[in-house]
Amino acid sequence: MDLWASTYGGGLLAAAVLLPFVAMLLGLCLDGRWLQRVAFVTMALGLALALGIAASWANTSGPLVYLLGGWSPPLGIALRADGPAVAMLLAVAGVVCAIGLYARADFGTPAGQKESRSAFAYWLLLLAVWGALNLVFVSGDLFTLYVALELLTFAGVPLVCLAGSGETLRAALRYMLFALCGSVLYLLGAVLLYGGYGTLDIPLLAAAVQPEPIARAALALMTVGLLAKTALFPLHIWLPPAHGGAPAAASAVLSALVIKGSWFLVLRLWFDAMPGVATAATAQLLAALGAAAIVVGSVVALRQQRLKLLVAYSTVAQIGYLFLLFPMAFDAAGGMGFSALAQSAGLLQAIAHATAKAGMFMAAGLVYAALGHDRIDDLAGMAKAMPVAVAAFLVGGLALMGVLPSGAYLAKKLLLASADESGQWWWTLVLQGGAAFTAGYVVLIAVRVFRRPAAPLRLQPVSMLSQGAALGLALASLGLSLAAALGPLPAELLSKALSIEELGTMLATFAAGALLAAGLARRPLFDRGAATDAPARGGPGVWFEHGDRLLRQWPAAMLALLSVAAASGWLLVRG
Amino acid sequence: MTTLVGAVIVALLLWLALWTVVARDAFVAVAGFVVYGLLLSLVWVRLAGIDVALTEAAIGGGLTGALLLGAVGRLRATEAATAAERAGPGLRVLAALLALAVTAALMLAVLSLPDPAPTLAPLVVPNLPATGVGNPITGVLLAFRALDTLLEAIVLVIGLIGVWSLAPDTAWGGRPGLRYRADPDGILAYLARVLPPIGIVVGLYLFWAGADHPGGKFQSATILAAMWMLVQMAGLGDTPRTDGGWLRLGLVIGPLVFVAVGAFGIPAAGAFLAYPETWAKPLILLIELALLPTLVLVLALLMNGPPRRHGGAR
Amino acid sequence: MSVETLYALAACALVGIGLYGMIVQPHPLRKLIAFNIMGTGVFVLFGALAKRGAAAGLVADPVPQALLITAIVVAFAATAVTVALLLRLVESTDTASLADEPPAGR
Amino acid sequence: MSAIVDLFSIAAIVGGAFFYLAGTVGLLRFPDAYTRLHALTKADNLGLALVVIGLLPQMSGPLAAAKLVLVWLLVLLSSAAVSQLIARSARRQGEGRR
Repeated sequence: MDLWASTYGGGLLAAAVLLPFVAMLLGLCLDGRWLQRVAFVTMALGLALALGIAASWANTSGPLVYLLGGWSPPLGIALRADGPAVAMLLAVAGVVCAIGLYARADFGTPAGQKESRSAFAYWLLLLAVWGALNLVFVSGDLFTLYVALELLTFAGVPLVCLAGSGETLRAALRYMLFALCGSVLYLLGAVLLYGGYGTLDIPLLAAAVQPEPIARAALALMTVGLLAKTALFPLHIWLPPAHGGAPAAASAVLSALVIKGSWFLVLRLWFDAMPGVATAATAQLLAALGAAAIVVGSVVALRQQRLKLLVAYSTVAQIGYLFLLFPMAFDAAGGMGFSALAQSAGLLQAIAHATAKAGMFMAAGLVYAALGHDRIDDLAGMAKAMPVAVAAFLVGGLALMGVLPSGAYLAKKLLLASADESGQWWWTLVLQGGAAFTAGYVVLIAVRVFRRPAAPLRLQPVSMLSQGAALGLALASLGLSLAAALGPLPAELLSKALSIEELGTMLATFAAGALLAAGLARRPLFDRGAATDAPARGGPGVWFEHGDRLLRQWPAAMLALLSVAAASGWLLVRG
Repeated sequence: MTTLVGAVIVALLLWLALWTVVARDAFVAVAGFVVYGLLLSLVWVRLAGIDVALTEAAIGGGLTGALLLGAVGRLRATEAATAAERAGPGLRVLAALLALAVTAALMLAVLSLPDPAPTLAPLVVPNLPATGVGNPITGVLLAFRALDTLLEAIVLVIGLIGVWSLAPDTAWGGRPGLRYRADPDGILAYLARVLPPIGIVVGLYLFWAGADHPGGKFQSATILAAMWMLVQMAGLGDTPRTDGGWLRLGLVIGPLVFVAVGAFGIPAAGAFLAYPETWAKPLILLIELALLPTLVLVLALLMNGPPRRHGGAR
Repeated sequence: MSVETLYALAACALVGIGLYGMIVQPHPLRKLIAFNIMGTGVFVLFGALAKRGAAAGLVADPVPQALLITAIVVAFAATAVTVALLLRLVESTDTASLADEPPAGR
Repeated sequence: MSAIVDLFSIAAIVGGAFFYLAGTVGLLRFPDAYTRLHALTKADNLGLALVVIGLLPQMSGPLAAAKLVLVWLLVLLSSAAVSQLIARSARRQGEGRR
């Protein structure tokens, strides 16, 4: 088969990339209400396109390819969609639609009103994020991917400060500057690759790269640049204030979708563009940072006073999980024996997180809208008052923990199997222990919302559609493994799901989570009095808080960035 | 001789960059950066990149420099507070060491580049006639890698949406920037009357030349945008209302025409963004012509900043 | 040493200088300038590689030069958005400091 | 013939470079904005004129030469306007009234 011919259905890829952008451009010249209509029509069309792409992909052996202008690489640009790209296209289309339904209540333009600033910016930027993500998934050219990354950043940053308060502006500025630094490093790597191999096309590069200085430098620089944009610990300087401060409908976009773009590119680089250059030792470094992210992110999440910040720190921790797949791709001999398995696990985890985290941010936003605050200590009675939103939050949390039959459960199973086969027992510990850290903040919130309130709650009404969208996403995450098991993944992974052993693991996870929450949270888990102004407890939790604050200082984060670059470069050389 | 000239330019460039980065005063740093941008254009000429030199001088040096100069004046009051956060000597040494390590590693990688260098020039040359344009860079930008150029126009529009989204709610739909009131008999107003006609001719010439010679829509758009801003600064014209229908249309006409021409390629030439052989040059010119107003508007409005005030030229 | 190699090595140094500025300069505007210097370092490196790729009767490889024009425009958009953000931040808080917000206990 | 033209070009450009140098020394050494402007505008305009005159016979045709002259006129126009603006802003800020 000719590697460089457009396949049947390849044109859908170009359509999937351009549709949101064209809608954005049309929306820019339309009145506020029409802008929203354009956005919703685009969502329906985009979802249909994603399904069409999935169907074409299922009927084709190998990836979908489309040559733009008929020019084949290395001169032209090819769009390509393999399994991971199709999965992400579908997941993003689904999540964008749900977020759109949710956001109608916050950013809708009532009849007869003029266009408002926040609605204008929100819908246009949502469409821009979508187009940029689709481009990230299907572009086969490293420079086009650079442009896609910048599109993603320029669309993501203003979403952070839609509310316009000083704090969110500062968060947005930090995000912008740090992300720009990351993009320059990425571009630098791409430039080096062009200088070494004369092409930026991913399959052509894969055929040409050798483990030599130029490719190693490029891989180290690009990986670190992307880590900065993904906010992997200790490069999470910008994430908590940005995701915690944005309006919930924007946080959901940022946390569920935007960071997945740069993460997906790391996957592309490691497994598609330069598989011969990546080494097991560097993968260990990435996963070690991931493990640190899980621990620090989860503990600091327990220390938060506001629900949205807790969810933001939960994202810091969950990004860690997304990097545990890298060592699992390597077999005991150091080759990439399990790359398909590890990638499947990573994608499942990413999609599970995208759906669950969007649902959780939406739920937190609904709680804020109803109560007028989101102080964790004052959530008593919410389970009864807002059952749907609270259920969305807790179901999302359970899905992240990897409770059956969530996507995270299946991802964990796949990674555990790979860790066993390659003899990396230490990652088994991290995988099993990590769930307990997630359980910690889920248990904490569960305890808070089920308490009896001191005084009857007075709530503002919130949109039922928004609550439904949040719960729908959380349930999608919880049921993801069923969908995946119907698809390409081995079904026997789910066969032992209901054994005593599995149930025991789950109970142990909950128990460990409860212990962590009891030991590390700001306040005792079951404090009776509602004396919320009592000083917070000290102990080890405070050390984590201090450490986190220290690492999120600008110079520290930049030094960490360069250190990670230097360390990964060194590990790539040493092999 | 060429190496000697190169060495002198490089030494100056590095010295200026270092000076710009370590300068105590922000205004000095911005001034240094503007000079650095000019010197950089010289580097591009020496690297045989006349098109890049023009773009760098116009956008990298000119517009970016003007943007920074405009900002630094309004940030005077904030400098003292942040100066207190200046990194201590230990941190500076650590930062310098890490930056040096990265530089050294990069240099090693660069020195290991293959010789002869890989190049796509031999692929561009035989395929260029099919695009109908004579300037190989225009060929790459509008035929072989047309997607990048389309996306780049979209990047600019998204950047503008981002800038506009920073407006205060009360000023939404209003005019960006300050209303300049200059002496109508002053030298600025004189300049703003004399220069724009020449600037428009030069801009359009650069645009026209771009198909076959160095130049093109970006360089041209920058000059035209600069003329517009000159008129604004001289108080001869106000910035436009950001909710104007014609303005919004102008912002999107370029990329939309680009997509439409690309879609026309599907039935006419078998692929999105493909041009039928005989029509290639007129279609490329159509795209460039449609992009021109979009680029002029977006570049000028990006310089103007978010909407700040209602009310017009009174 | 060829002129291209000279410029390529200088470009590496520009990246290092820009990185240093990004770390040590506290004012966001100074970081932005440092980012631009870093960016131009990458551009000069690409330009030097393009010159190295002169072939087929062209004085330089046109593909990197075309990509450079795109990259310069993208960098300008980044600068414009960042300047607008910074000015808005100063307008609403009277400070340009990026330092962490007061510890989570508002 | 061409040697004479080349010699003329070299002489004119060297002369132009000298005036540039003088202007730059003035910019660096003179005490206030007005004297600096004085050095810069006068010396640099003359320097540029000499460089352009030196380059004119080297151009490929009358069109290219006309472009060069246009460049020269544009620089003259903008430098005259800008130096006037600088001088005015210096006076507004009260410089030189010590």
